[in-house]
Amino acid sequence: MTIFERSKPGRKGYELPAYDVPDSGCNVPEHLLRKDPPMLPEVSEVDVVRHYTNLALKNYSVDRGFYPLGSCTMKYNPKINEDMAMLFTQLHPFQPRETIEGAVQLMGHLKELLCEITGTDDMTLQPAAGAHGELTGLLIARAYFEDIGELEKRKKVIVPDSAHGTNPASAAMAGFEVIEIKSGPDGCVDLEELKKHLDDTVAVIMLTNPNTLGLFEKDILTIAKMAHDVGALLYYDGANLNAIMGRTRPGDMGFDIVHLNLHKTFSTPHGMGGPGSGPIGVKARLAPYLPVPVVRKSGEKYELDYNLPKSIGMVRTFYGNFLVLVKAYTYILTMGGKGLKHVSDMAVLNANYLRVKLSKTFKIAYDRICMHEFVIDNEEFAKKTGVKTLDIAKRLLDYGLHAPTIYFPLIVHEAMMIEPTETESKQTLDTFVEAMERIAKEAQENPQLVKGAPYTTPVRRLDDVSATKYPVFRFKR
Amino acid sequence: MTIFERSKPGRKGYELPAYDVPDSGCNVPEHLLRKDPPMLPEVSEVDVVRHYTNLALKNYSVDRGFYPLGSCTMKYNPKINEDMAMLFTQLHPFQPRETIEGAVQLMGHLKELLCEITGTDDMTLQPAAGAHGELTGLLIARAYFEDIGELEKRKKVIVPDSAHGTNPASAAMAGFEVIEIKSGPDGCVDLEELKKHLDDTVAVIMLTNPNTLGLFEKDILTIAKMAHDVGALLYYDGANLNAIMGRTRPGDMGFDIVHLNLHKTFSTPHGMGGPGSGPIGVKARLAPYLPVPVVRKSGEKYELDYNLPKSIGMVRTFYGNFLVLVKAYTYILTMGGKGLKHVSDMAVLNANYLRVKLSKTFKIAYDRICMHEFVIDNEEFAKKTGVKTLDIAKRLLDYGLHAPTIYFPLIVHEAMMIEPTETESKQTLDTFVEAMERIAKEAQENPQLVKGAPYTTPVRRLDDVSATKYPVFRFKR
Amino acid sequence: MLQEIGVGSIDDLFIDVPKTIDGYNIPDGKDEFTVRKLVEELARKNKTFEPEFVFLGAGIYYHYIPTVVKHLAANPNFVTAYTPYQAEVSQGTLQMLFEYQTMMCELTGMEVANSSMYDGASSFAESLLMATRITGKYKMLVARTINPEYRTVARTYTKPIGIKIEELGYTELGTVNLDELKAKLDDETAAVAVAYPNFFGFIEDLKAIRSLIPQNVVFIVVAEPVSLALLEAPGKFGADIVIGEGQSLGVTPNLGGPGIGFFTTLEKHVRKMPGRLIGQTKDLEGKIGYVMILQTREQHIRREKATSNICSNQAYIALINAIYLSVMGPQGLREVAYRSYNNAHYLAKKLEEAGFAKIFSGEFFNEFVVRVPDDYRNRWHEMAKNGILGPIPIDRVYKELGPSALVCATEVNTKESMDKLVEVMKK
Amino acid sequence: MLQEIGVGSIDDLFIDVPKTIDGYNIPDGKDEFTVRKLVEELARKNKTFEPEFVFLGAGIYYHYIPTVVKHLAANPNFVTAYTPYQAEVSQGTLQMLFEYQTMMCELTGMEVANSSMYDGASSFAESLLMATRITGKYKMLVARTINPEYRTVARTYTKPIGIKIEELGYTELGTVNLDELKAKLDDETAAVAVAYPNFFGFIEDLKAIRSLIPQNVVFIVVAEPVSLALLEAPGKFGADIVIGEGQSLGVTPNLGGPGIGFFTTLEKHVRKMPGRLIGQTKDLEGKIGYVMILQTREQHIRREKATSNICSNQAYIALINAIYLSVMGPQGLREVAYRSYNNAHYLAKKLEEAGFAKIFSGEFFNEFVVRVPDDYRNRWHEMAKNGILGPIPIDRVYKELGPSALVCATEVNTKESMDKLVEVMKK
Repeated sequence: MTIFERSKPGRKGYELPAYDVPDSGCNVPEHLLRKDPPMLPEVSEVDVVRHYTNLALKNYSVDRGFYPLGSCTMKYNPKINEDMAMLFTQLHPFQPRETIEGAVQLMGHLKELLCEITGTDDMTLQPAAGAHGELTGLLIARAYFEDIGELEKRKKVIVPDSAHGTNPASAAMAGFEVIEIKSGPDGCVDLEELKKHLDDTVAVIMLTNPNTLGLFEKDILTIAKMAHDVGALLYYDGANLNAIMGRTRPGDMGFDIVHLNLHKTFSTPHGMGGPGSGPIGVKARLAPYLPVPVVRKSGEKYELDYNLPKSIGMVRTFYGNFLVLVKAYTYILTMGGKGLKHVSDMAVLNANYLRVKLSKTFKIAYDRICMHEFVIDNEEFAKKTGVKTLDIAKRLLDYGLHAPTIYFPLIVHEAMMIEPTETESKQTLDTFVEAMERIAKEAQENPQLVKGAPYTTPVRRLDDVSATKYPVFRFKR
Repeated sequence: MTIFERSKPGRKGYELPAYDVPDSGCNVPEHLLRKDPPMLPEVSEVDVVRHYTNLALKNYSVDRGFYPLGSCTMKYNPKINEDMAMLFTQLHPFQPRETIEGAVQLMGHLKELLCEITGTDDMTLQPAAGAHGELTGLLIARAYFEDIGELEKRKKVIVPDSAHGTNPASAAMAGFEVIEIKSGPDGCVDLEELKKHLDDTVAVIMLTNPNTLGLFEKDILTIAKMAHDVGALLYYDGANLNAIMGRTRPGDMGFDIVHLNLHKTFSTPHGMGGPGSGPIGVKARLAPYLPVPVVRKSGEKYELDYNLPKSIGMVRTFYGNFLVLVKAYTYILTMGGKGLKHVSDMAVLNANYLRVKLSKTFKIAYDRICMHEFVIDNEEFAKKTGVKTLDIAKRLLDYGLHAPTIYFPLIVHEAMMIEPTETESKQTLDTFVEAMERIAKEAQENPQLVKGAPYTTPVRRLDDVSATKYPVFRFKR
Repeated sequence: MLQEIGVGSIDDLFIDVPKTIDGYNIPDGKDEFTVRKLVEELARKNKTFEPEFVFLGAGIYYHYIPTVVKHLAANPNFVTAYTPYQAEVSQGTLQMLFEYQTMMCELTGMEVANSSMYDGASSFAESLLMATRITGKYKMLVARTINPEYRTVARTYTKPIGIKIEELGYTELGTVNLDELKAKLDDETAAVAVAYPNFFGFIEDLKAIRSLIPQNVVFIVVAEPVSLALLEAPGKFGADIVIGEGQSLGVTPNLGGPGIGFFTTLEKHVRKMPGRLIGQTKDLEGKIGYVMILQTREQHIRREKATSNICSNQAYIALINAIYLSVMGPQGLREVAYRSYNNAHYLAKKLEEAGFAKIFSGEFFNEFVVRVPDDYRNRWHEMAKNGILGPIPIDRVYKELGPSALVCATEVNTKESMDKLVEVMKK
Repeated sequence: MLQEIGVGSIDDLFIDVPKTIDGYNIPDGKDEFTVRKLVEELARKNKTFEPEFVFLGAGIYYHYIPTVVKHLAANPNFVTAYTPYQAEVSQGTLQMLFEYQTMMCELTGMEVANSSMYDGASSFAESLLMATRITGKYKMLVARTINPEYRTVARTYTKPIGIKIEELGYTELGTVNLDELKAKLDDETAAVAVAYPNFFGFIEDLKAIRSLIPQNVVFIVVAEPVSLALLEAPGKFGADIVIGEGQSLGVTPNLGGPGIGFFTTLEKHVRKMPGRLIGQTKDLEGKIGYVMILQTREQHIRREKATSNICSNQAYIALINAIYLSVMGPQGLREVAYRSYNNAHYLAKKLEEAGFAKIFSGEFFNEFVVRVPDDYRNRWHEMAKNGILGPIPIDRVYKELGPSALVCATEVNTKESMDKLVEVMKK
C-alpha cells in the first residue's frame, strides 16, 4: 500500500509551536497563489512510522547480509562513521569562515590523506559521486588542453570496452569524442589496439585498474608512457581502488587525474544509491584547473582558496557532500595506513578464495589470480541448462543473499561480477559458494525451479519490460 | 543460527584505546583466578550487526502494526520520548546532589503531574514495573496497619477473579492471604459476594477499574465506602487507567493506593517486556510509609527526602527506572491536560467501535458499552468449528497483525481480550475486523487451515509443551 | 584460504602490481573511542547557532524537522542498501522513490520526477543540457536572479558542448526584466530559465514570462519547494522543466551537503531527461511492485549517448524528503510556508522602520534584500560571535547593488528573535 | 464511528464513570519543538562528567560502550515489541533472550539464567525468598560487605514473610569474617550471602566460605559481572544462586535506572526460581525456535502461589547486555576487567604515596577504601565543580570506618586522569 492510500483528509502528523508573530496579510498576486493543495499524504505520526518501517523490512542491505555486487564495494559501514557525521549537521555553508574552523580543518586533513593514498598533488572534494568526479576530471583535462592551446586538436577520449558505463557518458558530457578499444585476449588493454588509436588527437585515456574483470593492467607503466609520449593525460577510475591500497598508487603508476569513490573504498554507506562522494586528485600541473574552493594548507591552518582564475568553476554548490567526507575521514583515522593496506590484502584474498571455490562449478571468465573481484561466464551454462545468469541471480535471493552484479562487464556474456570485499568472513563466503553450488545443481535437475525464482521475496519476479513500455511514473488515484 | 554458532576463535569486534598505565601485576590468589574463559561469542562487528539486525526482522512491534493486546495498552510510542531520555544517560546516581538538579526537578514535576492525574497526595517513582508497584503498595498497606496496630488481625487481601495474575502474587509476596471473589453476572464485583468476605480481617481490596473485562465498576463508590467502613484500604491497579483520564481519578473514587504503568498509559515503549515503571500514589495518611527517597517540593525547589522513619525501605536501588520517567514526562508535556482526556475518549471510542463491529461475527462476553477494551467469548465458536481461540490468534499473525491477549481473563473461556488504544485509526480497526471476519469464515469452511496457522511467520507453530517438559535453558555446543 | 587458492602468501596475489610504495605515510589506526575524541574536537571548533537566530538562507534553510524523520531514516535497511539492482529485494527503496517522485510531481505540478540529482545547481545545469537535447539549440536566457552558484555550475557543465548562456537582468521590482527577455529571445533560443522565488526572494510572474516565450522554447523554473505550498505550481504556468534544491524538505543544513536536486518535467520530454526513474509494474502473480524504468536513457546501457552520466545520486536524501512530506502533509507544509512568508514580512517592516530600506519593491516570499551600512560585513562577523547568524552581505556577488544583505526568515524564527536581530543590526 | 456504536456522543460511552473532574489542572499540550526545549533546559541543569574523570562506582560503573551497541539496540522492532506472547512473531526477542541466558550462565558458571530482573538489589531480595522456598527456613546470613542498598531492599522484600536477616561483619582484610560465619551458622540457616567482589571492592574467598557451609544451606553470591572475566566463576565454588547488577555490561549509568538484575541458579532449583525463562524448542516442521517455558511458576498462571510476582522485567536491557557481550567477547571482557583491576591498583599505590592509606589489606578488584581527612566531603563537592567525580565518602553508611571513601577505577580512566585525581585529592 502506498503512503497515499494510507492518507485520510484532515489527518495530520505534525504540530508546530504556538505562533505569535502578527499577521501581515498575504500580498502575493492572486494568480500566483496556489489554488489546489498538493496531494501529499495526510497521515498521523504512527502511520508514517509504520509505512517506512515496513518499507525498510522489504529491503536487503549490507547490515542484513552478503552483498557481492562487483565494482560496487559493498563493504560493511562502521556505525561510528554515522555518529561522527551527526556532529556536523547544523552548519550553514555560508556561515562566517571563522565559525567553521573545524570543518575546514577536517576537509584539509582529509584531502592530504587522500592525496597520500592516490599519489596526487592536489584534490577537490566537491564532486558528489563517482560519475560526477569523472566529469570533473575530464573538464579539468579539457581546461588544461585549452590553456595550453591543444584543445582544438585533442577531441578524443579512449575508453576500453570493459570500462564502467559512466566513463563514456562522462567523456561525452565533457564534449569529447569517445573511442572504445577492445580488450586483449587476456582481459587487459591490448597494447596494439591502443597504439592504433593513440596519437596527438587523444586528450585522455580513461582506465579502471584493476579493471572490471578484476584484473590488474600489468602493462600500466607502458600505457602511461605511451599516453604521455603523445601528450595525452591518463585518467584513473577509482571504483576499484579497494584492491591496491598500500602497494601502489595511481599517481605512481603515471595517472594524472584520479577519482575516488568514498562510498566504496572508504566505507561510507550507499544509502540506496547515494549520497556518495567522488573526490578528484590531480598532478601538480593540473591543480590550477580544479573547481573552487580548494582547501589548502596555509602555515598551520587550512584555507579555502577561491582564487583560481583558470578553474573550471564549480561542479556543485559549496563543498560537496560534506557529511560523507566526515564519514570517510573517520574511517581513515580508524584504519590508519597499515589498516588500509590490510583492507586490500583481505579484499583480494577473499576474492581469490571465492574464485577458486566457484571455479569448481562455474566457468571463470579469466581464471587466473584476480584482484578484489572476478567475473563468471555463464554462456555455456545457460546454453546447457537454459538457466541464465538472471535466473541464478534471482534464485540467490531465495537463499537470503544478494546477487552479484550481472551482465557486466559487457565483454563477458552472461556475466556475473563478484566482489566480496574484505569485511566478509570465510564463513560467509562458504555460505555463498554453497548456495551457488546448490543452484547449479537445481539448474541441472529442475531448471524451471530456478527460472521461476525468486519465491520468498516480498514480490515475485517483476515485469521490467512492460514497466518501461507502459510507464507509470507516479501514483495516481 | 545463534550468535554462538557465528563465533570463531580469535575473531573480535572491539578495540580498546592504547594503554599506558604501568602493569602492577595480578595478586589475586590463584584459586580465585578464572581458568576457562566464558564461552562468549567471538565475532566481528559486522557479524554482530547482522545477527541483531536479522533478529529484529523476526519481531512484530508497534512500529510495524496493530498490537491489540488487552490490558497491555500497546499504544504508539512517540519518538521524541527516546530523544529526551538520551539527554540523561550519563548521570551517576551517586553524583553530588547539586549536579543533578535538572533530574530531580523533572522527577518532582512528574510526581506532581501524576498525583494530579491519580488524585493522590504523594507518590514514589521507584518501582520498576507494574507488579513491582503492586508489591510496593501492599507493603505500604502492611506498614500502615502495623503502625496503627492492626496488622495482626488484618491478614487478608481481597482480589476479584478477574484481576491480573500479578495481583494475587503480589499480595502473597507482601505476606497476605489472598481471597478471590467471584464476579457477578454483569462482569462486575458482586456486592453480596464482597460483603460476605469483608470484615476487619481484611487489609486491602485490590481492584482494576475498568476491570479486565473492560467494564467500569459502576458500584465503585459503594465498594469504597464498604472498604473504608471496615477499615480496609482500597488499592487501584493502574493497568487500565488509559480508559478514564480527564473524567475521574482513582483518588476521587476512594482508592487509597494507586499504581500506574508508565509503559502503558504514558506511552513509554515496552522493550520486549521492560523496562517499565510502576509509580505508587497514596493518600496523605499513607505517605509516611513510602519507600525512600521521596521527591518533595521544598519552597521553589525539589528535594530528595530520605528522612521517613516509617518508610518500608526501598524496593530497588536509586530512583527507579529514571529514563522511563523522562519519557513519561515528555509524553505528559506533549499531551497536556486536555490531550490526556482526549486520549481516553479516543481509546474508549475505538474499543466500542471494534466491539460493535466484531459483535456481528463473534460473541462478546459482556456485550454492552465497554471502556478501553472488551472480551470475546469463543467457547461456542470453538465447539461449533473446532477452531479455538489459540488458532484464531495464530491465524491473525498470517494477516500481518498481532493477536489480542488470549485466555484471559480466566473467567471467560476461550477469551480474547482486545484493546485497540487511541493511537489506531479507523482504517486499522477496519483491517482488523476484516481479518477476524475472514478467519471466522475460514473456520467454518476450512477449519484445518486455521488450526495449522501460522504459515507466513519466521517459524511455524512452536511446541510449547515439550519445551517445558524437556527444557533447554541455554545454548550448548 | 591461501592453501585453497594455491599461493604461498598474500604477496603472491599481487604479483602484477608494481610495488611503488610500502604502506602509506599515514599514522596507525585508532580505536573508536580515540577516533571519537579526535573528531569531536574538530566539531567543537565549529560554531552552531540556535535555529531561531539564523537569518541566513541563500539556498540552504533551517526548518523544524519532526523527530520521526531522523528516527525512520536511520533504519539500516535504508542506509546500507544500494541502488535497487535486484528489485525483488529492494521494494522498500523502489516504492519509497516512486512515492517521492509522486510528491515532487504534486509540489511542482509536473508529470514526471526523477528519483534525484546531486543538488539544485547540478539539476539546473542538467536542465540546460536537456533543453539543448529537446530543441537542438544552444542559446540559454538565464535570469541573473537565479542563485549565483547555480549559474556558475551551469557554466561549468554547459561550456564543453558549446552552450551559450546569456543573462537576463532584473528591475527595481527584484524580478526578471521582461523587456530584456523580449529583446534577447530569438530563433536560436533553447530555453528561458527563471527562479521562483528567485535568489533575492522575489516571486517571478511565471504567467507573464511564459506568455512571452514561444511554445518551442523550453521554459525552466528553478523552484524552492517549501514555497510551492503557498505559490501556484509552476506546472500550471506551462513550465517544461521544474528543478531545484530539496534541502528545505526535512534535511539539516550539513554545511551544504548532502542535499538533493529534484528534477521534474513533462511526459513528452521524458526520454530526454537525466537521472533514474522508478515505475510501477506487477510481479508474475499480479502483485504491484516497482522497478527502475527507461534505463535505456542511462549511462550503463546507452554509454556515451546517455542523457546524463549520473549514476549514484541522492536517494537517501529523497527518503528524508519523502518522510518529511509525509509527516507535514499539505496542511503542515502550507503552515511552514505561510509562517516563513509572514515572518519575512514582519521582519522587513521592522528593519525598514529601523532604517534598513528594502532595495526591491516587488512581492517576495521568505527572503528579501536590504540596504546596509558600508561596514556591515564586520558587523555580520560580530553578530556571529554573539550567536546570531545574520543576513548575508551579497555585494561581492551583486556588485551593482552596493552594500546590501539578503535577509531570510523561516518558521523557526520567533518574534523575539526577529526583534533581537533588528536591535542588533541597528547598533 | 459513534453512529456505528449507536451512541450520540463520546460522553455517552462514559455513563458508568462518576464524573469527579472536568479535565486536569495540567497545562495544555505542546508541540515537540517546544517540549524539546523544555526538557533540554532540565538536562542542562545537570552536570555530566568526562568518563575518564569518574572515580565513583559503588554499583554503577562507567565503561567503554562500543558504538554498535546503541545503534543495534535502537531498532524499533526491539524497542516497541512487548513480552513475546505470540512466539512465532517474537523469535527475535526470544532468541536474543535465550542467548542472553546462555551468556549469563557462562559468566557465572551456573546452569540456568532467567531473562532478567529489575536490578541487582531486587535480584538479591528475590534470591533470599527463593532460599526460603528451597529450604523452608527463614534465617539468612548476609555479609555486611554486600551493597547497603541491596540489603535495604532485601529487608523490605523479606520482612513480610518473616525472614530474619543477620549480618556478617568483615575483617581488616575487607572481606567477610569467617569466624562470625561459623558462629552464626545453625540448623535454622536458609542461606549465606556474600558479594564477589564485595561493596568495598574486595574479593571474597568463595572456596573457603563454601567449605564452611553445609550443602543444604543455599549459597548466594552477588557478583559483579565484568569481574567474572578475571575471577573464577562462582559456579565453580558451588554457589546455588548467583545474582547481580548487569549495568556494567554496556549500559549507560542512567542515574541508576534502567539497569538490569541478572539471576542464575542450578537446574535442580529451577522450579523455585523467579522470573521468565526462555527455552529452545521446534516448530511443527522441525525448525528450531524459542518459547517461554516453565510458565507454571509464574504469576499469570500460578497466581498467589507463583515463585514471584515479576512480569514486566528489563528485557530491553538484556538486549544491550547481549550485544555488548557479543562485541567484546571473552577476550575483550577480560581486557576490560584486567585494565580495571590494574588501574585500581595503580591508583591505590599513588593514593597511598600521597597519604591516603588503604583501610583494608585484602585483595581487591577495581574498588577499594581509603582513609580521608575529616573535611573530605566538602572536597568531594569541590572536585565535582571542577569536573572530577571523585571517590564517594562512605562513612555515613559504614560509620564504624570513620572518614573514608570508596575509590573506583575502570578501563575508562587514564594514567593522566588518575594522576590528576591524586593531585586534586591532596589539596
